[in-house]
Amino acid sequence: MVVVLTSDSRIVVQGATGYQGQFHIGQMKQFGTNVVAGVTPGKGGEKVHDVPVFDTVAEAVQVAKANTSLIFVPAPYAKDAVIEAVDAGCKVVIVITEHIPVHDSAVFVNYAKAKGVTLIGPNCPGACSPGPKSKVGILPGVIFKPGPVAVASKSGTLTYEIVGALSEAGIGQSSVLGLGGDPIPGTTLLDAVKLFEHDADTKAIVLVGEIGGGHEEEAAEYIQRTGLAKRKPIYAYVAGQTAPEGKKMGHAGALVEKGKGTAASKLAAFKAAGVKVAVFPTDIAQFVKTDLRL
Amino acid sequence: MVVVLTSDSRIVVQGATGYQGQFHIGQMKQFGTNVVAGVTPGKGGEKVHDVPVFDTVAEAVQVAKANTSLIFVPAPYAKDAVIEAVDAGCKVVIVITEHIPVHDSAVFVNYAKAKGVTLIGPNCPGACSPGPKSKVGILPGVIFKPGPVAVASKSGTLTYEIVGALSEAGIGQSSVLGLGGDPIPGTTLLDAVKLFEHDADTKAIVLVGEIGGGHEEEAAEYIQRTGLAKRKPIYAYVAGQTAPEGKKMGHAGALVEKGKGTAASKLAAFKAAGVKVAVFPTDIAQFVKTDLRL
Amino acid sequence: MNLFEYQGRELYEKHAIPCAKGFVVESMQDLEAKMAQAHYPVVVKAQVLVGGRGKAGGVKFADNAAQLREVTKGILGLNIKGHVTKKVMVAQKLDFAKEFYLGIMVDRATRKFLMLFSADGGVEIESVPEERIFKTTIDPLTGFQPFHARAVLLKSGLDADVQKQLAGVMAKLYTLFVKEDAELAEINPLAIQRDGKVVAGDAKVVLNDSAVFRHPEFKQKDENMTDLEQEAKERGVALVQLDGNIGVMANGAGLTMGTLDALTQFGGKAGVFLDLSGTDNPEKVAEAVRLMKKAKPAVMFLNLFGGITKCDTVANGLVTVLRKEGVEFPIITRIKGTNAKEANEILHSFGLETAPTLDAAAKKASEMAKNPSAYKIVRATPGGI
Amino acid sequence: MNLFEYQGRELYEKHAIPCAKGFVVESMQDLEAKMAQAHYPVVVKAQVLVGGRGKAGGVKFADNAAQLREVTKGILGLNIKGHVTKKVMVAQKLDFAKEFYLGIMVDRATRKFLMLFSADGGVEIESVPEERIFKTTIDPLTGFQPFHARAVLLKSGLDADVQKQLAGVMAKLYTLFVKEDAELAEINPLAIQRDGKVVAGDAKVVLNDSAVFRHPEFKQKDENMTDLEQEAKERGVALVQLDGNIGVMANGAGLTMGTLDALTQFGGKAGVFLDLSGTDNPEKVAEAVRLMKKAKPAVMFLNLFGGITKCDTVANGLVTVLRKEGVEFPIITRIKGTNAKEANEILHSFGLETAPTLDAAAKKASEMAKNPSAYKIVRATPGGI
Repeated sequence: MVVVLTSDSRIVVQGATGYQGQFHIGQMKQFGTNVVAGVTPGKGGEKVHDVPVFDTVAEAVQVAKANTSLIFVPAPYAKDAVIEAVDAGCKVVIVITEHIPVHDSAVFVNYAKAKGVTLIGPNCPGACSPGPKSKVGILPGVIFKPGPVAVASKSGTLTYEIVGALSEAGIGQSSVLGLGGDPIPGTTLLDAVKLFEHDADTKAIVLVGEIGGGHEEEAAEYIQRTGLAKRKPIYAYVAGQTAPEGKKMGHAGALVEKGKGTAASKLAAFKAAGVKVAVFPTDIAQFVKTDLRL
Repeated sequence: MVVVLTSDSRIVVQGATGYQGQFHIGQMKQFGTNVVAGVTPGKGGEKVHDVPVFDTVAEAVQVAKANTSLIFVPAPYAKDAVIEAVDAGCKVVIVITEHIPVHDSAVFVNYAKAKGVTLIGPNCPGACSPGPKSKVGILPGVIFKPGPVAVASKSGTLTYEIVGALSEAGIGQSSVLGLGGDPIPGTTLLDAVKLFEHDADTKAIVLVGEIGGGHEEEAAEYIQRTGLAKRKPIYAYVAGQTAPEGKKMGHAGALVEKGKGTAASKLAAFKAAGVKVAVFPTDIAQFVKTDLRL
Repeated sequence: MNLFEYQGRELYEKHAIPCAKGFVVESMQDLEAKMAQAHYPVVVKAQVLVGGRGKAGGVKFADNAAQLREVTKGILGLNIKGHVTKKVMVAQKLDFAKEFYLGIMVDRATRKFLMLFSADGGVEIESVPEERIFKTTIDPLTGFQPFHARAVLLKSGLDADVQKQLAGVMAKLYTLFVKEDAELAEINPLAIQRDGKVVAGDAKVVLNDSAVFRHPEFKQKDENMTDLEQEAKERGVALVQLDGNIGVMANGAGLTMGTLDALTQFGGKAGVFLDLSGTDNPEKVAEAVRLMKKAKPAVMFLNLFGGITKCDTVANGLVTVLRKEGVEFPIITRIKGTNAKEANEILHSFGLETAPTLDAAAKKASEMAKNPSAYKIVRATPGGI
Repeated sequence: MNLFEYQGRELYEKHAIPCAKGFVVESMQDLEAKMAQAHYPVVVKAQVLVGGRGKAGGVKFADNAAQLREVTKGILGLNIKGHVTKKVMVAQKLDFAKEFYLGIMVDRATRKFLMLFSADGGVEIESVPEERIFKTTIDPLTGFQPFHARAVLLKSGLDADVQKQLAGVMAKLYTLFVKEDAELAEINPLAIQRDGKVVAGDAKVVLNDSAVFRHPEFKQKDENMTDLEQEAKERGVALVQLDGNIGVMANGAGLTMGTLDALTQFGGKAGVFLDLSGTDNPEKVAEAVRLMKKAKPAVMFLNLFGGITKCDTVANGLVTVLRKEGVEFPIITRIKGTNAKEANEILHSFGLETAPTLDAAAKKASEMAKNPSAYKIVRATPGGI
């Protein structure tokens, strides 16, 4: 078992005929991802890398049996696209689009959640399950390798760094979830931890956090309360230890406000929960290698 | 097992200090229902029949551990009351109030459903599980008797008739759900059938429908597809066989529109599904007695 | 509650849905006063709440003031299937290049909202083949989204510009549907004019009765109700006049309908459906009897199931009002539930027919209706209580 | 994006939240022109996006025209914690009987909205004891409901009339919060005047940056950004100026922050955070280098992880812009990922420092920052490509 993306995942790409859509459909197919449909309103009947394009997600679900949507559409239309995917019956929706108005995210995140849909993002690189060769999003396929470590991360390139280092050290991944750094994410670190907790194929968990909000502390509190770190080793890296207060470090989520959301608070919470904390992101691979005796 | 109301149900009454609220808190307590709280804004601290009254449902949930709400508040405030109950964490919400604007029901029915809350009503008499002595609503307590027959009904007094006749004939009930006759109910006949299907204590099912909409046909289609009537005998009565087109028969739901929602269509669907259909509501008790050899 | 076309049109204008320019007149004097507003050619439409007004002569055209006077005079007061035309709408006659259908309604099946669009508008939607009607479900939690428009428009083969205009009308009609508490908002035809502009050619809006308190400006007589039905509604009693001669009074809509149905098993036919609903108030019983008297049935059939309200309380209430005010028809009763025995004794000793079961009572009522004068009728007792 | 008080006040008026009457002036001439609008006594407030303006002399009172001129003159141009006062708001001075706090914000913890109310307003909400602040969560799917007001008001002990007025303000502030795409809408103080009327005494609104395209009227310079940060933002680059001297350029916010953090392990301190983000566009690399030059760091540290974009493509892009335009500081690079080996060869042969690991690079960068002139600096090659 892997989480979110499995061998049954059938991908529809919303925004299929744009530059990003076309390029990443090619990349995903090359990785082995089962991309079954694209959607671009008004371009139904076209093909992208041999993938049929439909006018609506409902058709992609009915005709091509899609069950997982990947969203590339521009920010002003992202809310419409997510609701269309949820209403069409997609059970997983991954939103790459960045700069989505927070009131739009607030609506579609809560809607997806209420409807039992797993939403990843927005403003995220996507997800990957190397075992069933399912990579959905813009993550570079070359860095992955099947194996026992699950990774959930609020940061894109840091994920690549850490996953790349794991794979180089011969340590594969069960599931990698790029959660995105927006203030209102569809899947939080805690949501990811709960998914990984019950995944028999996951033997260790890596969490990558950054300044802003309290989702790291929330995950740590759960790990501490359930003693999960004693059952599955958990590792964490938190970026932004030197970030000043009141300055957004790159995206809307990474912001220390009046002493809240600091890296120090997050690291302390992880430590208290029995989570091993890394100083350099590149330390993680070595920690895992030693602990899992790989 | 009984459905919706169990021995764990802890009732909070919203609109506790009005005439109806006070009267029915007394009636429910007399029946044995575990009424743990009332709510009337601004009357926190008062008592009704020894039941503590709170200002908000959240307090009733926190302090009195309520998990099931009964709503008596007037129609203009019902939407507010239902959302308050759902957000406070009630897992069952029963709405007695009639004449609620359909756009309000559309919102709160979909909201409750999305949040995994079982909503009964609006415009309904309530529900009763005679076994665990839990009666929630305005149903007359004297008619019930514990036993193996589950009843779901769109009509209040018809329910009383049928349940009364069952009890008189010595046939008790597992669960009785008064679903109400509004166009957008929280629980449909199909929802009820699915609940009863998996209830080991339910040996037979009685469905009471009436003209308007297609919820009878929808339930019949499911029964036919799953062959449920072969596993648990099912009986149906449908009111309004002689109702003319275009006239609302008593409430907003009971309306035959341009040939749709007729009793004939509903009876035909039930018959096709192997459901035994009664000419007089009072026939049902005799049917069950004969079939279950009680 | 059905709104008149001119009322629907006012709502469309409020929500910026393009409509033909027009005005409403109630009389010929009124027409003279508003005459200057007419942009010829005009269409003159009877404002009645019944379909088929065109065939009945309720829709005419006029090219000038003389014609307008003539056709308006012909339509004002016109009886269309029992509906007398009290108002007439005069609107610019539009030059339609193409006519569509657009409707949004409460959908019981999904418990959400349904939007329907067809490129075959201008005719009754029921006559359009199913495969030519495009449907999409709108979740009340998210409301209308652009994809709902795409779902019904992308297969239409219409020009991109027309699709864009139609999508705009859909968003506005949805806003109207929600804000105005409509059960149905329908534009048929929704048309493209020769100049390429989209315009609403009709305006059908059904307001949700339960929400009229939020729209007091539409609190009006329902033209599809009889005067007695309207009177009952104002008194909070659900009463429907039917074409039989037995007056059925029962508590609860389902039981009342069930009583109607039972009669037909014995050749009886109900003339009144009267749902007593909650029976805990004796004055409500008296009110119901008074309404029943106005309907003049051959016989009255009271079918009561006493739950929390005790049957003997109701029986006493009935006896009191009968003694005081009397009726002109015989009464048959069937009482079940709490204290039914005591109630039956009260009614029986007062001289009313009582029956033990629903089928026995229905049979008896059907017989009585054939020859009501053969049965006892309780007249008022002067000065009695 | 933080709005000025006067802009927030305009939004409050748009959504019918009661405010004191007032106007804004930009100069003394402007004041003369608007003088007649003043209802004395007035309060004169510096419009700056920084807290503590009262203590800094940015809030004064005036009872007549002469005083108004005097205090306005004193406040216009006043430097408050580095913010120069360019506008001044003149508003009716209100007579507060009681001051409250009301705020609605996006809540990351619940992923919904949070409304906060306290009867202890007029002071920084952070200084109010936790148990005196009432909170309620609003689901974006249902929006504000009357029970949300009850949840925060019923324990306040306030008069029913005041509670009713406050509940009305809450509903309006929620509408503003949603319709105007606010991350935060805060009224502090929300006050009752001596006449019993509730009025907003201040107006703090933070618009969501990602939604400014829906509110173009608020597209304005963020006063909390340096000129260079603003320039970078306009070019779509996330750049933050910090108080160290190492210019960090990396791809992705997390990796860039991680690079900053790594420096501190070796005594280095970043002066620039520059997130290259997507690196597939060579012109974006050139743009980033140009912005970095304007920040004048002692040394630049390029930390790159190549995924789908190949590292050698980026390295070639960097070399091209350096050759053409040159820089005034030494550069240390650390490249990982796809084609990192080729990239390192290109950079090394061009004479740039390369390091194999993040910690080695961070260590080297920290050393270089102490004595940058000891390292090779790539100046522009005249006429070179």
